[in-house]
Amino acid sequence: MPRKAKSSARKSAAAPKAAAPIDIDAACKLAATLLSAARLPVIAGMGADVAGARAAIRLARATHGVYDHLASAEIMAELEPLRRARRFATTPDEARVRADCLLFVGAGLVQRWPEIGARLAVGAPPALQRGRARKIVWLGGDRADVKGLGAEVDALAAARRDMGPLIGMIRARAMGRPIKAEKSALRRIDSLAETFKAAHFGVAISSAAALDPLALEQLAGLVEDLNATTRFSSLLLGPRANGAGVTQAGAWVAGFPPRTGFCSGEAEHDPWRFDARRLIESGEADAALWIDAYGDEPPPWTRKVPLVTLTCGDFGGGLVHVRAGRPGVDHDCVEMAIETGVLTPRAASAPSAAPRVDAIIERIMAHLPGSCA
Amino acid sequence: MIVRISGGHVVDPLSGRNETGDVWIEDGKIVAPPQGQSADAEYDARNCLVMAGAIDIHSHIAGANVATARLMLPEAHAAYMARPAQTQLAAAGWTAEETGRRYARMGFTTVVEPAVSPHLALHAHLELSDIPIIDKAVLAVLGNDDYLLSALRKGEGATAVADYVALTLQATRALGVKCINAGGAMAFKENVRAFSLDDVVPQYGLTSRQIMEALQDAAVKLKLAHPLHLHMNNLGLPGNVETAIATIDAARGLPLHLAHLQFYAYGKEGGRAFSSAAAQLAEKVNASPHVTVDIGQVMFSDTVTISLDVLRQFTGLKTARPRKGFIYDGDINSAGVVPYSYKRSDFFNAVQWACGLELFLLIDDPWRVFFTTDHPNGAPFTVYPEIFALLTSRDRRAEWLASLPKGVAETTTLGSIRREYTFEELAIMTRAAPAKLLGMRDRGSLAAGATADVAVYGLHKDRAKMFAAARYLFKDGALVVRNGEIVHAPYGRTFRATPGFDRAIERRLDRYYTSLYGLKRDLFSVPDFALPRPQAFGEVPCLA
Amino acid sequence: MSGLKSFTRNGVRIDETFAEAFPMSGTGLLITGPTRRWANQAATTMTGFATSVIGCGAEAGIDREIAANKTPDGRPGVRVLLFAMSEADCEKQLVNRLGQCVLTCPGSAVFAGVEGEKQIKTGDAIRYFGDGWQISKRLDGKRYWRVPTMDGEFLCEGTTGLTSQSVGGGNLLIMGADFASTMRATEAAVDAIARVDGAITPFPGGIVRSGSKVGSKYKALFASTNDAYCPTLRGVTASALDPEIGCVLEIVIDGLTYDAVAQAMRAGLAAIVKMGAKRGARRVGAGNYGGKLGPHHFHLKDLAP
Amino acid sequence: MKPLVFTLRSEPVERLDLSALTPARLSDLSSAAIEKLAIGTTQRPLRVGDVFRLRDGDRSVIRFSGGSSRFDRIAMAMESGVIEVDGMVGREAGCGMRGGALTISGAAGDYAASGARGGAIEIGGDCGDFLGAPLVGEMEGINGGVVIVRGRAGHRACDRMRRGLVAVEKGAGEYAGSRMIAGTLVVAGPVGGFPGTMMRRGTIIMPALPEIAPTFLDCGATPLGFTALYATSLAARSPRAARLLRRALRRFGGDTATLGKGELLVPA
Repeated sequence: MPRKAKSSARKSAAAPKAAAPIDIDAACKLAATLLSAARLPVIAGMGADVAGARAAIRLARATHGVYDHLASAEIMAELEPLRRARRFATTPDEARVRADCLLFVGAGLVQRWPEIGARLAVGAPPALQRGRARKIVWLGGDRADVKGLGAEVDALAAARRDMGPLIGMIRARAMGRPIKAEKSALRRIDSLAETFKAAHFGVAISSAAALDPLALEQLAGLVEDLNATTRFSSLLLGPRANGAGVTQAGAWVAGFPPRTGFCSGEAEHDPWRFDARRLIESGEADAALWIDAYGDEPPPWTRKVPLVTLTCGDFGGGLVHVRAGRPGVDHDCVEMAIETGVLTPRAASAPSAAPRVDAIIERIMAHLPGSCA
Repeated sequence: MIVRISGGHVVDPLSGRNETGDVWIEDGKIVAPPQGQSADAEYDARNCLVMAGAIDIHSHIAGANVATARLMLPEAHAAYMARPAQTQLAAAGWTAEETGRRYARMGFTTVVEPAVSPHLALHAHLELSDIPIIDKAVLAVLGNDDYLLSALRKGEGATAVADYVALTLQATRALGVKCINAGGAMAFKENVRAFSLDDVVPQYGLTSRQIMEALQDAAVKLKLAHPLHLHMNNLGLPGNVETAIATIDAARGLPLHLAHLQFYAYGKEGGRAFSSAAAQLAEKVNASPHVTVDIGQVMFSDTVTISLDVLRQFTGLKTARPRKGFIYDGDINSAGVVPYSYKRSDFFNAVQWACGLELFLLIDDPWRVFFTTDHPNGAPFTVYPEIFALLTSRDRRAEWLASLPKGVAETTTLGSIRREYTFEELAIMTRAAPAKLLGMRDRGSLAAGATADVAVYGLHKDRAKMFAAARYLFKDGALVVRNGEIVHAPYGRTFRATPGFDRAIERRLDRYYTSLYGLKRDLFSVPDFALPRPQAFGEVPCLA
Repeated sequence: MSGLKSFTRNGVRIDETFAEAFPMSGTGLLITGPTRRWANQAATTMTGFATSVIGCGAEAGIDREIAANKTPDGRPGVRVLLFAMSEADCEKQLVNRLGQCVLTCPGSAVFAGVEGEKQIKTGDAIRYFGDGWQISKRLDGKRYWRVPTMDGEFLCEGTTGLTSQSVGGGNLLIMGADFASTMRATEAAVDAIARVDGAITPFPGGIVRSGSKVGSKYKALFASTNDAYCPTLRGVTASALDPEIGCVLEIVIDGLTYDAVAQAMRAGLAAIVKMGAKRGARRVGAGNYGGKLGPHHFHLKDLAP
Repeated sequence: MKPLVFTLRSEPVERLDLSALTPARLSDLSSAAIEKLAIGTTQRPLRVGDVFRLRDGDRSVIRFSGGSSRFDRIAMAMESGVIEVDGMVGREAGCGMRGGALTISGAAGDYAASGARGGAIEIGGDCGDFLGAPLVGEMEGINGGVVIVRGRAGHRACDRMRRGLVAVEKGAGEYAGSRMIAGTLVVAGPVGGFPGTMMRRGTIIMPALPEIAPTFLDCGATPLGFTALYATSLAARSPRAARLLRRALRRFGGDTATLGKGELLVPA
């Protein structure tokens, strides 16, 4: 799986200006001072393993602050069909061994998961579907991805903006409802709808990064509709920087996914109000801790705010930077692994002494006023 | 440190105590009254009921599906943006931390998460380790996995199956094995929409009965203290009492635990072809000493159903309240999460409510019937005190019955049942018997040597009030609740069973994972390094 | 010969008797159309076979026309009222007529026509004609149904009011020398009653010529011709008619309230009296059953001008 | 009757939750008690007295003199009475309102009228995204009442709308009426692309057809009697919207990706 997160192109006010080297304990102390003095501190980024996420959420609670993940927009989009409609989901294992129809939807899936073709054994028939061949369809993929998948693909190109309407058309035809289309286009859509309906166990593969929120919901609707007569499920590749793992940790630690605040002491979830970038741009938040142990992504805001950064790179900006170990590389960790789709233990591939996010946060918490540590 | 809980009404069926007296604690254990020594701390339990800490054998408190339920229903959380009004589900707290605290408040000290898919075991243990105060255990679910079904199809013997089960218990750190609609999830992957005891799983040629028998035999062979924990076929369907009765017969006299029996106590009588068959089912249970059951009581509340019975959950999407849901086709087992609202005004829900109470009251032996709502499937666990009140008061039941829709009273025998549970029966059902069922010999009792999990309730005419908030709760001898408030929140342990097995199964399974999934099997393990409190495991011994 | 006491107004003799009336359930609709003609057509068709509850299940008629600027959808409208002996009959007859006569009528739309203690289903019942394509709209507290039809859409409010305060069987017996003069007086009365809100005259043109008595020599019949008021039988039956009376016509009135019926009878009487005995009626009476059957008694002497 | 007036002292340093300042919730409070109400949303919340100068008056008419984009949840769950804001407001204005009237002279933020069930809301300026939409996890958006927006609405106006009448005078962003369940949205200005995406039922009326999905099908122009009812109802409140409703309209049925029983109406 890709360890290096895509770096945001956004120009950051907290731009690379290396922070002065500082002893880690002093850094933690300073962070504790900043966060505890703030009216509304933000724990942002949250690119961390499960232990780091647990610690970060507890820090947000201890400081009456907010926690948000750097890929929250995708997290919210993935959650939307679950929170508002119906969602069918399956695992990479099932897609590999059972799916006689793989429907890839959107661009950037291979970039997100370069091993996707091998992991899903796209070139082979599904092991648990005896005697059944595998049909592969790709809607709106990059040409290179489709070509490089290593299997015969029935591809239909479409711009990102047209993905929702395209899926909608297939959905309409699968359920026998009319659409407005030229004869040849109608034939194409009808044949796709028939392919999906004929599948014994189909899996739609996509991600919130590849589709707009309504298109993603449209896809969830298509999958649901297909289950009226056959079996179909879906596999979302999940947001970068362990977004799905952080979401799971949020569920049991706070009861909510990211974009949750503890202003009153109780957890409150509000995807709009607790959007870290908005909080800082609007001046509502007055201190921030930025965490990206999976990469070195800069914060997405442009406004200056008292900032402590905690990444696995040399990223500066802010008042203090602490270099954290990379989960699964520098230290053992638990994360939502893209290849299993579940919280997965990952032993360090190159163990080092670089501190873990949870250990750093524990040190910060030890310096919070009133802490008994 | 010696603690004396003095002057309470002590009810402890295992030691035969039902008297006013003292309970002594030293170093986390119950001890006999020490000679010539005085207590370092004394707690006044006059006008109080003193029992062992309560044990819940079946409550979905952790794991990926619980997380999905939490994520699906942000609007049901207590703190959700002050809107909508508080729901009953919100009362469950809905975080790992609140789960432990709210159980403790009610005097519970041990809770079993009964539905952990092997590949999701790490997730469950991560959550469990963040649940404070109470001790925990999980049951690993098998019976819808290609490896097992392929082995059975190939005709591999009981030893091979037992090895596989034992290895699964080890890998998942589970206390026992559970089977959920055996073969049903596999059949659903083949687009089968209804699946009963003798239906055949396509591609494997096995019936649900055969799969269930194989796992039951494995549990017996491994000498697991907890028998196979079975979620039967046809949950929730009218007329499914026949399935339940056939399944009890299918147990062949071997030990078997039937989960949330209430959901199988339905007949097809009456104008709506839905009636209570609880009396008939209770009679069958009474006549079948090899069988234990828990109830899965329904209470009128907004809740969410969490189940690995994906077939049933798929059907349930149609009646979801509100209309959302999640269907998961997993590697081993599947799952569904579907919100539901049991309404007093709904005929079917009212019959379900009555069925559960009938089973509680008509099954004679409190050692074989266990107290559950199948949290949160029948209702959130926070409604327990109200159910205790219903079991101990026929007047209260009559009041409820009178408020139900027309025709409900006629379809059940509930109105004619005079039985009222005594404190001793409650203590058996919620303490002594579950400890025995789970093989946890150190608890469920106030006898000397037992773990000092002690619940003290102020006596109150209103049993719901009485059981809602313990006056005192001691966990491992430490005071954790005082007057219904948490005063101390240590972390308990998670208990597991570790039967021996032939290690050859490990290599076989490694090869299976590599060839089928192209993955190393240890990606699905629960290594110590993954857990925040890796040392916090306890063991339940196998039967001699 | 009538043994009744009487008094005279403008030469018209008015019997000191009373019309005996019964409680009924009443409801109504406001029907609009693309033109007055088509609004009236729907209303006429719907109230066509609705003279007497005995044979028609309901008594119905047009209450009044409503100008386009006074209707909810800005089109010419007609208010119809419908009466029956029970709430259930009332609802059944209304929905049946709505479905057969108004839904079918090109360009029609339907709104609640009456405010009553109870609401009964109109659009809420007829909507299923839309076969799933019907569309519900709720505006300002009211529900409307849009049902696709071959001319566009049939717009129908979900419910209308029903009142059990209605009164049926108000009546006037207009007696004159011959058919022409009797009809002249009766028509004048019907026209006057038409201007009264909340009351209708359900018989053809508001007039009934076949007044009936209870019972018949034929077992199968419950009612038969009122021989006492048939001029051709004057000699051979116990007639209620004076020799000078050569024709009798009756106006039957149903109203949403007691007052509406009283108001209608008052207006009818006034018109007859105004015309005078020379051009119109010689005598006016009213039908009753001796006062034992109907709780409402409309005494002509209270209503006469 | 003098209204109860809250005069803004200066821009608050944090978002305010004004849901406590409704007629029903203030009816029994003294002005001193009102001044002590916590309305801030951080760990050291501002109180009414920190933010507003109070002029006591009849509690059934509440006026805010001066507004702010940090005024959240104004008139939330209000059942009766009047709230007037001379200025702009933040998020969730009139959310869950059941009755009464809310008038805002300036702009409103996102989620205005979210889940409102009754009453009248008028927004003098523009409003943000998700006008009338449900909050996260909730299943239904606006469920009754009448909302008039004099300016423009942002994206996804009337998302998941269930019932009610919303009229936006100057235009709306993309995906207006997304996932509509039913109800009526009238936009009297230009509308962004793909209105009615995944709508099941409901009506969106626009002055011109923007880009629409192929899952909407032209049903032609046929007189629709119900629009006259809406025109009459809106005549006084929004003559602009009423004028649009009085025009002959062409119907596009959809979204056939879902149930397909909704409609987009544009002048024929």
